[in-house]
Amino acid sequence: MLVVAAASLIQSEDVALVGLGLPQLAAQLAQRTHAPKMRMLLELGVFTPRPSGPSAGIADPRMWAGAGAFGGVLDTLGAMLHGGRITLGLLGALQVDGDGSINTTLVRDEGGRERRFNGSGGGNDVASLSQRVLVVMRHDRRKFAATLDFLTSPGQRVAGRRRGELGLSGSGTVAVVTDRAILEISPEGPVLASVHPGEDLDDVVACTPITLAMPPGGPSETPAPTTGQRNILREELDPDRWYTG
Amino acid sequence: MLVVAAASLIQSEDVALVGLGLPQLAAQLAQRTHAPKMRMLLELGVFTPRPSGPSAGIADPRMWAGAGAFGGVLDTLGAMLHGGRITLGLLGALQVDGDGSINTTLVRDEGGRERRFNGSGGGNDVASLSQRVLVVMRHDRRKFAATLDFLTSPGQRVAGRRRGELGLSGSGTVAVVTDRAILEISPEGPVLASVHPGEDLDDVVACTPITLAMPPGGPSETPAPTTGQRNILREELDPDRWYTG
Amino acid sequence: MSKVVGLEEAVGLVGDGSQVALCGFAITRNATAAVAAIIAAGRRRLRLVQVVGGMETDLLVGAGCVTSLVYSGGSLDRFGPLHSVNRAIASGSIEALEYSTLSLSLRLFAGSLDLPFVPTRTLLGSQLLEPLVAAGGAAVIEDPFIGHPAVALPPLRPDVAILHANLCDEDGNAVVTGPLWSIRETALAARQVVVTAERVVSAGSIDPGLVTIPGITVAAVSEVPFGGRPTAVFGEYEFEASLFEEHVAASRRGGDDLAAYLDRRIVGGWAA
Amino acid sequence: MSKVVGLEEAVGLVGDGSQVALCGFAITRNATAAVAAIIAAGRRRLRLVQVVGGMETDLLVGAGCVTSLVYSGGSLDRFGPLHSVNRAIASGSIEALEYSTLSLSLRLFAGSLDLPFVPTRTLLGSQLLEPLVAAGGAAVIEDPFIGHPAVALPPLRPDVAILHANLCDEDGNAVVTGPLWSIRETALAARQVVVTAERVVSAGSIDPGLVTIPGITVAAVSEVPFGGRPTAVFGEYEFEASLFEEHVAASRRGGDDLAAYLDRRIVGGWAA
Repeated sequence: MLVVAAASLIQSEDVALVGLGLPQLAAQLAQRTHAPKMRMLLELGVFTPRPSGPSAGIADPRMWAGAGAFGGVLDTLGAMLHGGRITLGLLGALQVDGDGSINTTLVRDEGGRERRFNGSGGGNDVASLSQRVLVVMRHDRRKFAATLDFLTSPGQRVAGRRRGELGLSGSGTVAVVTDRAILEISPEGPVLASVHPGEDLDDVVACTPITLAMPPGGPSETPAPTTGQRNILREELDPDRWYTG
Repeated sequence: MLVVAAASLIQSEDVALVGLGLPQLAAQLAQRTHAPKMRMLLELGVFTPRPSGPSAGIADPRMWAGAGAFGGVLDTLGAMLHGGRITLGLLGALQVDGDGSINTTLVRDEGGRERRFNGSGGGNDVASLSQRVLVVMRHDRRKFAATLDFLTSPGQRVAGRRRGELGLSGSGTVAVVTDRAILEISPEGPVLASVHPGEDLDDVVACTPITLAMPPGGPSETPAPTTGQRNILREELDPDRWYTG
Repeated sequence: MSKVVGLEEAVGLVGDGSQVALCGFAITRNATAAVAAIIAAGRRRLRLVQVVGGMETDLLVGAGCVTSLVYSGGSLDRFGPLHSVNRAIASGSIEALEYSTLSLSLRLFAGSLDLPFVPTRTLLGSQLLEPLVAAGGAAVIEDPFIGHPAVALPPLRPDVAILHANLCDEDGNAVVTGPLWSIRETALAARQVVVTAERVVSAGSIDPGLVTIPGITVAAVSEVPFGGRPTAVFGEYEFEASLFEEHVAASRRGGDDLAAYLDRRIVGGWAA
Repeated sequence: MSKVVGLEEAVGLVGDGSQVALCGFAITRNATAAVAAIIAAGRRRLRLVQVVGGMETDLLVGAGCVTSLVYSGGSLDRFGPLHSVNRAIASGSIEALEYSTLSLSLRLFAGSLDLPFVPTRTLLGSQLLEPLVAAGGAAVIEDPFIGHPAVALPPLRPDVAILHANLCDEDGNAVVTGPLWSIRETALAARQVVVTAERVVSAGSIDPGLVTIPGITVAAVSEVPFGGRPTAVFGEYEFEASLFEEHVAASRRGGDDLAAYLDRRIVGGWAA
């Protein structure tokens, strides 16, 4: 459901820089369904791959299948992203705040001890320079924070300052897609745009500990995955349920 | 003689960035005789070619024969030259001054009218950033000037300021080699180090209208070309006398 | 999806007044067929950008299509200088902004990534620098880390780059063999890229490791065998000395001789 | 003239305290054989530089060879994080300076050309920036042309880069197939480059158009078939999941389990 909901926000015209994990699956699914012309890039230097099966991550050569060209980071994160040619960044997150800023570096327990994760990689670059960004992550109350344990990648605002004032380009995070709901990040803050079929609205809100606005008329229900989408995910893209377990 | 004299100043340990025309021949001759390990680079992205015959210039693919690698300007003039790895620059000149600064852009006639030539190309870069530079050109009194018509490429000083003060690296031009003599450029100015066999010292001085110091004991005679050197030049590198006419 | 069009349509991306980046170098890999099509289309007021000028530059300037040129000089190697370019600059009929090869390549590199600028140590002490600073094409700054002087070069993003490749697929993935001088920086800096290629093949049939310019940056592809003649195209054909001699003679004389040469070659081309 | 030496001699260019740049990326193209040889040689106080860390990083840190790490993060893709690295940073036993992938690649690009610095718009607004500024690894400046804020990144020039290539000739001309992430910037920034390669061939037998790293920048070459196992080397072999699972389990547990794993694999290697 998470992957299907994220894929639905990807457009056929997008030039998408795709991060590790769930974002890969969402991009692959969109490419295989409603957005066949969507062009995918991987930061390590892969242009327009069309992978047909599962992979262990962006550094797994199976993810590079069907690529039109290989290059380097100065081409993908440089000429394409810093050069203003990436319409969509697809990123995972450890934690996200109401501005759509992302933490992928570390979390602190109540005693203040750090537990470290993957760091930025190209995530900070993608968040800083894409025209728009989708965050794709599991819904867990610990993953929503009014103040991030570490602000790896800026969203629409940082400490109240808009990204344009900071010198950044593009819109920043426009939506956070989880396995329970879609949160749109508006200039005024996060809006609970839709909840997924079978989810209880109040419970979703209770599990989203950031200040959340409601759209006029309340959140809609996210369209359910089609059988075709399910089959592609289960049979081709993630048969061993590495990501969609 | 010009090419042989210039070649004699190239060392087997040199990593040389080689300009259009006579510099190419000098580098090829040195590589074929006393400096077999000398590594040549061409600005357009050619690493360590070993051309065996004549060519129409650095953009003639025959000059790229035997290359170890191809790349671009950011590799040759960038990583190698700006990166501090070029020990020797070999350049031609329209005009040279007593500091070894070079004009390859334009000359003005007595009426002040401009006649334009090839411009800098990579010449300014090579002169600005090589550990040392040899200028290779025909001996003509109009080619020596106290003040250049245009200072394309800096030598050891510009308007009295040393190149280190200007922010440049390396020594700048250490010698000007012509078809009549070798001028060394010392920190104090140009020194007539040697005149070629058969040349009249006074006439050479008269045809070199810049303030010229003499070495202790006077200029030596440049060693004459060997038969082997002549044969390589005449039969292999420049059989049609494009350059050594 | 295919970007393959005829040559006339491809060069249609160049309009009057466009800033056009050329990718040839002296006597090698000039997009002469594309340039002839631009001249034939009657384009005017072009603003050229080219790291090292060659035959394509001399043709466009000689045909009167050009108002300005940003370059680092150029020549036709032993065949001679760019007479039409040199005469136009000396007479003031075009404006020239002159860099060194590295500094202009760095401006294009900055353009390709849209970096705020790129600092370098080259150009310091040269008479090239002052007119560049006056025109806003360079600034002398201090390194914020160690305080040394440096030349800041602003990004350059031409409207259209024209490249003659060996091989290209329908999606624009283009293969250039041999040395690359500033081809990648120039193409990636441009907002649109037009590729002419000796051979155009279907999407997916080129090894992605051999691709020089990713198709995602390419707007139009046209198959033009011998599209680089009479210049040398590495892996395809050598330069043709007699055609360079013809060009240089006409370009040196200018006037009616140049006009007659252009009339003959712009229509007839240089292919055998 | 040949630069070909045994692996032990090649990694002899890495001394105690050297700043060593690694070229692997997560689970792909790690120079595991070279890294094992560095560990076996007992090197200490290494200062690592790597754009995206992977197995080679986790091995060197886990073996206690490292005092500092300049990187932009890293992982073993779905197999898990770099446990030894993360634990060492959290406990303070190594110092880490963290960039983003692009910003660190630009520092290495600046190093490869010895540019005074390179300015960028990335990193602005991130908590990554402040510690970088404090450490002299970045500075916030104003663009001299339009006055916008920019992050200036100083050049980084490691002592030695270690790269596992598919193919290399005796002169060091090295071929890397597939995507190149920051391999070229890293190798060209380093003062010396050590290449391990699946196959070493005689000088002159590689098409110069296929060469990724020019031999002129390479100090030593060593033929090490399967020198990247268990990571994936594009064009050669896939990654081996069970060996990653073994690594991650040992690295997560640390202590005696990690020591036993290192004892076993540093001597025995990962090849089949």
